[in-house]
Amino acid sequence: MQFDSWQAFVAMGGHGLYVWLAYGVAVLSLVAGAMVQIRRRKSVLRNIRQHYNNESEV
Amino acid sequence: MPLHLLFFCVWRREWRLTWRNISSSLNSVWFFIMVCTLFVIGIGPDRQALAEIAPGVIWVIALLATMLAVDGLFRHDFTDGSLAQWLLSSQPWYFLLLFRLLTQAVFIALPLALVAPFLGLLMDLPGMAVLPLVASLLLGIPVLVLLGAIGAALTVGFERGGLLLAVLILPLYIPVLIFAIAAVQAAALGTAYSAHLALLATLLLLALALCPLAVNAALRLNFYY
Amino acid sequence: MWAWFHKLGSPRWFYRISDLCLPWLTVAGLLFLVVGVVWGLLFAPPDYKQGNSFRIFYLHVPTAVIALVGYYVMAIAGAVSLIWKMKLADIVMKEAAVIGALLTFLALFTGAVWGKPTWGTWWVWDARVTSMLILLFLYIGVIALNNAFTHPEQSGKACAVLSLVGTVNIPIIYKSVDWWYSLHQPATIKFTERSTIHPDMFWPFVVITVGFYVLYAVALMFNTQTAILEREYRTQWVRDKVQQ
Amino acid sequence: MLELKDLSCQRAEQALFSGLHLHLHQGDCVEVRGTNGSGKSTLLRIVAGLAQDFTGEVFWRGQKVEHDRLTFQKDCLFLGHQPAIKPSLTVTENLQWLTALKVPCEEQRLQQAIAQVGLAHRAATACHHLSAGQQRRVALASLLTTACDLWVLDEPFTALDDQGVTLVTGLLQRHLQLGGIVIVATHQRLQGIPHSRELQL
Repeated sequence: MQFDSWQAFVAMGGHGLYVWLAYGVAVLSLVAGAMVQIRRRKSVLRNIRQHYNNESEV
Repeated sequence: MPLHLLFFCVWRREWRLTWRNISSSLNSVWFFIMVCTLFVIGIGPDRQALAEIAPGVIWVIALLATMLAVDGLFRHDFTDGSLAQWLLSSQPWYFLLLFRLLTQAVFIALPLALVAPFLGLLMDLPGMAVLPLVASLLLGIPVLVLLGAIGAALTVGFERGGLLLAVLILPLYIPVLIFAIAAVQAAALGTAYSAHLALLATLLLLALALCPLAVNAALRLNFYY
Repeated sequence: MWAWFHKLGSPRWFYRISDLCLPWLTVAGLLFLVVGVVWGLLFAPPDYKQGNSFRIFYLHVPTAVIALVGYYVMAIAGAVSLIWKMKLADIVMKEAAVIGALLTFLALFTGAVWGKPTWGTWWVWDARVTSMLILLFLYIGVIALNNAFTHPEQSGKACAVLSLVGTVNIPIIYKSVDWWYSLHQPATIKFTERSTIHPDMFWPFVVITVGFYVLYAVALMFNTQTAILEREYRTQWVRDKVQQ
Repeated sequence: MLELKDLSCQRAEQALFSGLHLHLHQGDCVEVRGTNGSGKSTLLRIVAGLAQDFTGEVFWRGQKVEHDRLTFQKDCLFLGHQPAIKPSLTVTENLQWLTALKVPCEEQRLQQAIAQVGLAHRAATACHHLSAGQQRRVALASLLTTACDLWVLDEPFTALDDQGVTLVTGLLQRHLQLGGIVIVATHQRLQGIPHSRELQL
């Protein structure tokens, strides 16, 4: 372990802001990207089912 | 039909079309001059500052003027149906397109290259850099026209395709811009600039060889239906 | 061989295959990523000059590498869809463009954040970062062109042509930007070319890169599946799958 | 001469036509009939080689068109909705260009064709001075100056007056007698063409 204490780990030898900013934005954008795609999958499925229902009623 | 005859035939047609509505092809020259003066007004009349940025400013505005000129290259042909006849011709499509793009490149590059020395004067460009500036414009702008033709062919179906053309094509313009401005800046400092012009010439040859293929593929797209 | 190749192209076959391996790949990818990040953040030694801010290297370089590889994946998919008129390749290309653009943005952002402690400015016009910015513009160009068309087949072919033209231009752009950078900047340190890298720093980088590659494949497959459902909703196999 | 094998084309999720077979010999004329949006123009574009979004094959003189597109395009002339005329060019220049795209012919033949379509007095005027009907006649003049066996005409009668219609019918008759083939998409029945087949889409 490079850091002896939890505070040292967060402070990252003074560069904590930049390291956590980079990693934070990276994790956030990956998670956001995944969420967007999952929501897109759900809306596509909903539209398709709706289309099938309309077709079956006609 | 032998190629030289085909070239002469295409040249004569493009020459007539350009000459008969010369005012629309001169718009790119007015644009070039006006935006240069805008830059001078924006940056201020300090001669020393202007001289330093003159090559960059002149070339970037020439690039934008070329892009605006290239935007409507195929649109009129598409709307009045003559683009279909181009694609259905029995002449080899590669040379037909190549000669067309070559003549358009000459008709767009010449006016801008002729005006550039006066703009160099306007922006206090060192005297020895004027000739390399004109040479770099004569070598660089045809490359921009050839690359822009690909974008124009892709966006021929859209009325306001100009903005989309910029988004598609500007990244591809960057190498030409880099080599051309480097040539003019080297000349302004009095150092050798022939290497930069040689690189520009290679880009021109590469574009001449490959662009017609891409333009043909892109044009045939618009007749997908 | 030919039949196999066209079988590969059928969306239904692709959907079944990707359904099988998606869960495994996601788990493997996340595992690699977490192990790599923990290793890089906690156990790898700090850089003697840059200190701990060097740890952003483990994020910036993998995303940059995969962003560039992603462009070639997109161009190859475009070429396949143009030459063999394969609908699946057309969908893969469009999804690869979106993922690639996200990765390029990520690479640029981490690069900028990394530049602040090391050079004191948020944006440094280094050759590598500048060509990464142009790569982002190329991605944006393909996405803009894709959204401009109404018919999916037509936009597929147009994007294929543009991505192929982009691929021919990427080496030229990279070389000319390097040349431009060395022209204006006397040879200062290269941004990411770490000639000799300490093995302790190298292994977490490899693990993270593998993690990113696997997750790129997972994202591409998942998005392609969604696009297949969207486009093929009239076929019977989609109907059965959706109404299960 | 011309053979369409199992041609099918899909448009906006429903099939315009499918499994279409057509075999044409010298002197045949086909009228493609159908309501708007029934795929008349698309079929003509497929035959001419413009459209790509179709399945099936097109054979010309027993040979697949894709293999040697240039010779097919030397024999086939396509007239679309717009007359492919540049407004700022004169009638002669436009006709010269349209012919040069196929096989160039000498000046005297151009003037003769212009006279035949009734634009002799307008040969040197720019086309933006001409009416739509006259511009259509310039495009029709290219039928005379190009030695194409296959004519693919998409609504050639639009904007034409009565003399124009008789002129076109006359052109078609002579072309068929000389052993040419005509595929035409029109709304009005073709009078005076003896045995023209009809293709309903």
